[in-house]
Amino acid sequence: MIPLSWYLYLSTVVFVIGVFGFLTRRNIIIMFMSVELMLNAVNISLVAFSHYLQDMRGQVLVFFIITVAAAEAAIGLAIIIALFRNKATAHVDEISEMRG
Amino acid sequence: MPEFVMPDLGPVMPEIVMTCLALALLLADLFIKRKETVAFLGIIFIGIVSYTLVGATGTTFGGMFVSDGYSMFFKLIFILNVLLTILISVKYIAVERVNFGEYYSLILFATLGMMIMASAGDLIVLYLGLELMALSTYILAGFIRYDIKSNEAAMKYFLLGAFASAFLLYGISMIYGLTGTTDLKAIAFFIVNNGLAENPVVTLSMILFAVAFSFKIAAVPFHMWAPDAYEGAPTSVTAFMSVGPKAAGFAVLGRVFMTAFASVQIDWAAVLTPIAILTMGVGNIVALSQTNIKRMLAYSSIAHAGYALLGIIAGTSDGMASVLNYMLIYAFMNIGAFAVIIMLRSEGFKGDTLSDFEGLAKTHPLASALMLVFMFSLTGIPPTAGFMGKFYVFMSAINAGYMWLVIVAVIFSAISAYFYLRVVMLMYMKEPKEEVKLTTSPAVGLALAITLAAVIIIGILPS
Amino acid sequence: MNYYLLIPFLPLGAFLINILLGRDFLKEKAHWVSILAVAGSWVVSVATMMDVLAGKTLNEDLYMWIASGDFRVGVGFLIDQLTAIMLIVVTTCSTLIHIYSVGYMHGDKGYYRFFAYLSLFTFCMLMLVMANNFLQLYFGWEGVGLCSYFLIGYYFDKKSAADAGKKAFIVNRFGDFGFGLGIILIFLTFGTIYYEPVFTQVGGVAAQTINFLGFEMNLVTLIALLLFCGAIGKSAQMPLHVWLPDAMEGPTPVSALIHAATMVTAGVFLLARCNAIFSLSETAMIVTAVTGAVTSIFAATIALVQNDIKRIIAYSTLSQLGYMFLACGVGAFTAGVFHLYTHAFFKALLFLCAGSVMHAMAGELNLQKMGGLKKYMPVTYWTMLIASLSIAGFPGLAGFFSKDEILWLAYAGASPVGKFVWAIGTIVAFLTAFYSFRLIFMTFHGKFRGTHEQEHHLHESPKSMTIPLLLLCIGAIGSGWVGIPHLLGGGAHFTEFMNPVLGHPEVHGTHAEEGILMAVSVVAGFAGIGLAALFYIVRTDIPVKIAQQFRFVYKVLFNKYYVDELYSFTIVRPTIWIARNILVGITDTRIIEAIVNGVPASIGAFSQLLRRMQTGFLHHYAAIMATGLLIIIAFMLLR
Amino acid sequence: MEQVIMNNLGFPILTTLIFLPFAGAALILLVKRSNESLVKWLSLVVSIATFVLSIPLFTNFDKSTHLMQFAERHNWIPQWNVTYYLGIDGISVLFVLLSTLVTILCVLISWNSIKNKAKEFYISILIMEGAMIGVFCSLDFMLFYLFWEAMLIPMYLLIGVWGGPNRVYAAVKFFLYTLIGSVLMLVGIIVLYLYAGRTFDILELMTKTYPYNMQVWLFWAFFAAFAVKVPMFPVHTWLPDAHTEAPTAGSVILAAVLIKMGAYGFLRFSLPLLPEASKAMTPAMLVLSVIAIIYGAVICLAQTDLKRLIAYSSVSHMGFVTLGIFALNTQGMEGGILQMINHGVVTGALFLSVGIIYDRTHTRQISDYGGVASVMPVYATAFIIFTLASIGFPSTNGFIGEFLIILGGFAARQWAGVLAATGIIIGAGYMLWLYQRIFFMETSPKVAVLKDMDAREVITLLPMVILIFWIGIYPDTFLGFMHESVRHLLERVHTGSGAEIASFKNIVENIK
Amino acid sequence: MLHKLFFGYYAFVIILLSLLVVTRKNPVHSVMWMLLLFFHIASIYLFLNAEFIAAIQVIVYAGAILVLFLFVVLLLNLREELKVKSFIGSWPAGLMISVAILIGIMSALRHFVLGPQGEYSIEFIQRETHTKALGKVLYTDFLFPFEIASLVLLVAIIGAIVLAKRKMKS
Repeated sequence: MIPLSWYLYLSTVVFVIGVFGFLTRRNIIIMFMSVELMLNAVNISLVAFSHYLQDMRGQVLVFFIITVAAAEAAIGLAIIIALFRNKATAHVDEISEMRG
Repeated sequence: MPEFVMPDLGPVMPEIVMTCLALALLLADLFIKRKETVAFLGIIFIGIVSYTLVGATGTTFGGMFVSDGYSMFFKLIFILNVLLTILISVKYIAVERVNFGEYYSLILFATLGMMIMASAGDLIVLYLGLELMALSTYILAGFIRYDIKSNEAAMKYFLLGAFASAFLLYGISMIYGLTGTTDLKAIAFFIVNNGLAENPVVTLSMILFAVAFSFKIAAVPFHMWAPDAYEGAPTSVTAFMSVGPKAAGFAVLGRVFMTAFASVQIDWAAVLTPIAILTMGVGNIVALSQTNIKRMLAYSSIAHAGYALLGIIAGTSDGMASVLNYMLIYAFMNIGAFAVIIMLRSEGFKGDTLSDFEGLAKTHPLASALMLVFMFSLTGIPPTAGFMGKFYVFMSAINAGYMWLVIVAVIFSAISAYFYLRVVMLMYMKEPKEEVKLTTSPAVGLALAITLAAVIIIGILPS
Repeated sequence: MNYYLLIPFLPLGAFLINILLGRDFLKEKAHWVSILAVAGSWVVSVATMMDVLAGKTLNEDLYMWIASGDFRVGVGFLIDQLTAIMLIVVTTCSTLIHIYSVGYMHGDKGYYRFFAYLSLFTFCMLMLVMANNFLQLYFGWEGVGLCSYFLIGYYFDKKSAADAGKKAFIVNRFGDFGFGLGIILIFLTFGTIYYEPVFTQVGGVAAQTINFLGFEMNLVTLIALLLFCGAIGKSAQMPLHVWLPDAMEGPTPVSALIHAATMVTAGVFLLARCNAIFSLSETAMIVTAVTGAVTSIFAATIALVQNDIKRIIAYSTLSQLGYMFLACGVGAFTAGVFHLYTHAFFKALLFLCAGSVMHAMAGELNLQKMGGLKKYMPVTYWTMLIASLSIAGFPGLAGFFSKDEILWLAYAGASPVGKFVWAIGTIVAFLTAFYSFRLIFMTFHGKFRGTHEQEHHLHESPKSMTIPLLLLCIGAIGSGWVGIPHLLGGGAHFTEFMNPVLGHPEVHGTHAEEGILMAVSVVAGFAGIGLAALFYIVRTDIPVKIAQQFRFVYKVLFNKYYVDELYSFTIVRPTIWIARNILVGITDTRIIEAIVNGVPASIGAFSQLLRRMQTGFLHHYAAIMATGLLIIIAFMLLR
Repeated sequence: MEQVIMNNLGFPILTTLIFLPFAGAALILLVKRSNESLVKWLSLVVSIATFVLSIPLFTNFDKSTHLMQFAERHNWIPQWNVTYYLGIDGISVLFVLLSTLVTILCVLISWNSIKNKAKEFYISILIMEGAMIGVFCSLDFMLFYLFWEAMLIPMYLLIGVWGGPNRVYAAVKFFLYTLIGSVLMLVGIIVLYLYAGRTFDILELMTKTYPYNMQVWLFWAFFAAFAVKVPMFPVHTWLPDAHTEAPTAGSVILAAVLIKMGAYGFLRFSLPLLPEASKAMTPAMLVLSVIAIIYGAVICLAQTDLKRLIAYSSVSHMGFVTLGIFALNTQGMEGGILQMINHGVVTGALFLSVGIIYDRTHTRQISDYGGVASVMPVYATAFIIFTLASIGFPSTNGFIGEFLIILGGFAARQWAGVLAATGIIIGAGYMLWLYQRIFFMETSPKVAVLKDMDAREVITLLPMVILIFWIGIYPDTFLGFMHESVRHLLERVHTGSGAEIASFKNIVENIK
Repeated sequence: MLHKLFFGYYAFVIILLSLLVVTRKNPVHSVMWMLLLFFHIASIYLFLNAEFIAAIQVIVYAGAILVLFLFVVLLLNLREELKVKSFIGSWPAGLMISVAILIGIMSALRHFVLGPQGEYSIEFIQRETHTKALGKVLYTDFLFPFEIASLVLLVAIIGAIVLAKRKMKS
């Protein structure tokens, strides 16, 4: 039987990789994918918890997270498209009209 | 395993009604051509909702939904917020040429999300409510599709928001793993009974919650999205965002930290205190050097979040009450100020830079008089509501023994006087550059009347 | 007897009428109001004098002026021998000079204003002498000061006049600074500032000492010295004498009334009033005596070389006032007051004569431009001659008696410095005679040294001016006869009369000594006159020679020992310099304002800095968020 | 808690006094802005009516008691136990009267000089009046603070909108200076409120005793607010700017009433609430006062700007006031209070006069004047009277105040009295010099054309002249009001409240 | 033992893939790697006998979301995307921050203690299938959140339309 902590560490590592990606990439889409990565990390830990706790809530939450993730994806990509129409770039650095 | 029994829908009635009406509005939009009518319908619907609000108290869905005085008050704030926002939007979105019916239903959905947050008794519900609100607000922020600034605002808000909610989820999962539940009361109960208060994982998840909520209330250093989002978003939406999500954030912050994390109060006070100081400091100080009034008000709203945090930090019921009070007052004075700004926006004239206010008192004495009142209220000069709000918050904070924190706060609020007064100065003590014409409408007038009355009356008779 | 109230309030009424109606209605007739009023109060004063002679004195409050806690003082009047004498002096001089002014000020654009001020002055002076407490005295004190300010600066469009007036007021303020503190100290000591409780209790505290700003000193001495500050300010004694010569900028009647007869003698009056206090303090007495002596000789020496006719008389006033102080200093308060009384007449006379000379010379003041006026203006000449004789102590004239009494009492009195001051007094007597007659000879004898048109213009003054001269002349001759000493078979009535108020110093000396001293001073006087005659009639070249011989001394004397310059360099300029360069230049601008404006400025700069952190780059925002989270985690888990 | 004498007149006089001006302002709000004369007359009528209504305070005042009179009390914010609680005693009554009087004069003096935004101007003036009266009448700390801060708004506008060339800077400076001071006071108020068991009732607060070192820092918290208003020495620099740039009416209100509130605050709050601390801080206060006296006086010698000079002279005069107050004895305190009135009258009058000539010449530079006396004799007469009053010439009001203060100061600390007395010498110096430079010497061509004062201006100055001599010759009318209150206040200060030393920690405990 | 080996493999691959996802220059590649990643995660779920979750992981994530991504990525022409370098200038800073956070969380997790056991024992789930169990819960206890979720999706639809639709009336 695999100790729970392994799953925990795994999810943590993935989560942090997501953070890393978000912090260091300049392509909006990839930044957004990093966020998805973080969500997945959370999912891993949640499912693990619910398995070890023998409780369903975790998986329910995962279900909802996936739903929301889908929604977020839709909106996020819509925003990106709208942005792209006005300014043909997916580079965050070039999208800094407002500052100060 | 017990069979399913239909839960009591009484407490949740306002939300249900809100949902139905929002959908109805969505449909109505298809048939109604004049969007003003849609707005009007929306106002009526809100009236209905606020009617159902009365007496809809209790706990249902197995403790997932708690409708008590606390949530009730916040819902009141949200209702007012959305009402005033719709009022100031009617003309404005027409001017911005984004006069779509979806706008209103989205606002309603966002409000619905806030209402759910306010009375969430379970982390899952909390999360979903938060996302409902957030997603709607992202869309609203980017509502002016052809405007790059609007897109950018939406984009920044969206990405950072998703980032923040990821942290929230991580926190939720931690606390879930620890306690095996997501119900706030149960969590609190469990932590106390199993003496987990000292456990770093609790602290960790508490921190993650704090971060996520700080993002929603735009507290430093998680405020970075706010100025850009506020500047880029349509002004009416800015008004909406600067009050609604902030209040909702405070609602969940108070709810979670007062119930679930009540036992680690020392810890989260220690986390929030520096955040509060930074928030007040950065908000007020950076606002000094702004040239765009929307951006300036963004920073000011950051600062106000800082003041309100004092009430949370106090950690007493008195403190929470003061925060509610503050949020209500803030809603009035801030939306009032935005209403004036919106009037300046007209075809081919953005009217959102400070210099557009020069000599306004000569051309539009009434508007500038109103702005004067709101500015002094935001500064916190009696006899305006702003003073009463601050006063109550400070009082509860001192009462909880945070005197030094309050001294810091008052110093910052004195500094804040400078940039609020600068608006007044520009209006009254400068000569008008070019003729500014106001786009007024009965709706905006009504909004201004309400806010003004509220600011003055609360200022004189807070009870 | 309540009609005494008329004495001060008649002039006040005249003042109000003139100042309110004068400009538009009375115009040229303004003088009637004032003259009638002053004459009225003269009459009342004489009546009061009679009462006092009949032994009726009075001390009562009119109303409560200031009442704060246990500090209570009213506006009240004390009428005793001293007051009575002063009343006579003041009202008499005032009346005559009012009349004189009708002629002198004729056709001046501020005619009404002039008379209004004169009346106001009379009112204040009377309040001063009639006060029954120190604070009211202080009121009159400042009041006369104010009037002198107005009257000196009467020709206010002349800068020198305006300056002189201001100078007079401010220099007096220096004196009043001490005076005021003295009053306060009196209150704190005795719990009241009414004369007679104070004077009766003062004996009790004679031994007490007080720690004043760290100096342990005798209480009474301190009080006395503080009051003395006031006295020297008003009576222009060293070192606060500087304002009086400049005061001659005012119209001549003013000089006569205020700066010779009445106001300047207020200091002496104060000393006499407070004799009970002073005589208890050895130190204070010595200070007084020495100050008086020094001032008198100091002024006399300056007077020797001045050419401005009015200034000469002014300096002689200084030195005569010195005489009076000297007298008080040696305990001879009676003699002091006696001299005050006689001096009032002959000095007023001198000034008025000078005025009439100026009138004739069209405002010319320089002796060098005059000469041989005798034949043009006989009345002026004779009256002025008599006045000069009187001041020179010509036996039988008023000055003679008072001066001799002073010298005798100084010599024979108990004062440790008596002999010394007597010696100085005698020298001064000589000098006085000299410069007075230098004035006479250079003005009236010899041949005219002025321009031709001046010569044509020469004429005797109108009746309204000459009559007062003659009247005053009577005073200058006869006013001394009330105090003829026993030695000369007189009754020394004056001394007797004053005894209840001023007491009488014990003297130990024989009549023989008294006679000798008298002779000495008379000789000194005659020597002075003789020398003057020699220098300025017989051998007019000698003074020039001497002047060349002792060029340095001459310059020093001519420039009044450079006292003004000294003050302006040690007090006036440094103060203004500090104000300009230290206070405005540094503390206000460089320090306080620097902070006041600097803090916001730095906040603003900081604001710009923070503002630049809002780069607009998404990943910066994210990084800051993550860093924030990191810091919090570290902070929470590592503590 | 101490009992008070409820208002026994037929009508709530204090409330009327406070809200009549507000009502007037509201009324003016309705007038068309084109109809300027109506605005003017309306404000004049309202201000006169207020003054007339305030006369009963003068006539019906019971001088034989220290209790609060004409008191009114209503619940206001029950949950915080805030009450609408008004009342006046011997200390405050005179200021109420002064405020009502001064407002009339301000309206009169601005009659012709305010052209642009006249409507707003008179509204501000009236609101100002109401707030000022409110400050002096409040017996509830919250209410007091409300008026205290509310006053800033109209004043800020008065300076900033109708002021001189550098007005914006001056206005902002004034506002921030005072605001920073008063927010610190707010903290103090809250602490007091919580410590004393949740009451803002001043009279009730006075009956409590507070631990010593809590008193000390409360004292400094209040000091921050009051000293800035007074203004005391280190924080005085807003005054010259504000006075100089403000329009005549603004300067007059500032000088006559506004800066009295600082000293009034000391009397009403610092001393009775924090007796031990006040006693302990006396030396510091006296030193500051003496510095202010001499500093303010000397710096006047260097001024070339007419209004600036008078502004600095107020610094000096207010130094006398604080000196008298902190002498903590009868003469000093009564002198201090009287001197506040005097300064209000005299400096107010001086600013009025300056305004009169400024309207003619539009220059504030002293060097531009000279020889005015020969073209404007009446004006010169009025001005010399004010000058004399300001240098404390006996028989003017200035003398009474200053003499009592120096007496009190000397009794308290010799050096204080002596140094203060030097201030009088310098005072004579700069005022007479000023008078000479403006009114004497050759008439400059610029001045030669000036016309003397017209009836309106004479009427404006007349009340001040009368007051000056009234107070100077028969001050008992005014001192009479104070005796009882001052005696009681001093009792409170000296018998003190026997506070024990408590550590800051358990102050916080106590508050919790 | 076998379990551990399997887990080891999956863990390693997942980490590797996620690293690839965030480091690839070409978004298309990232998406591809992510697809693979999701499959692995799904199989981890299978490990934890949560078949339904695994299923939706594949269907929704891999099937819907990623396709959406891919679609967008291809929509935006990526020619010049590939010219500019993919990382922000200061990526080491980002790395350091993330590592620090990792350490922080790890150090906290060392004290992790598991909560109380619930009634959904493995046998129970075996007995009635996982899907049924989850479904029951979803439609009874979690009815309310479920409804909210539906709203979230609705909002998403509206938003997507409002923002992305090419032309709009008025």
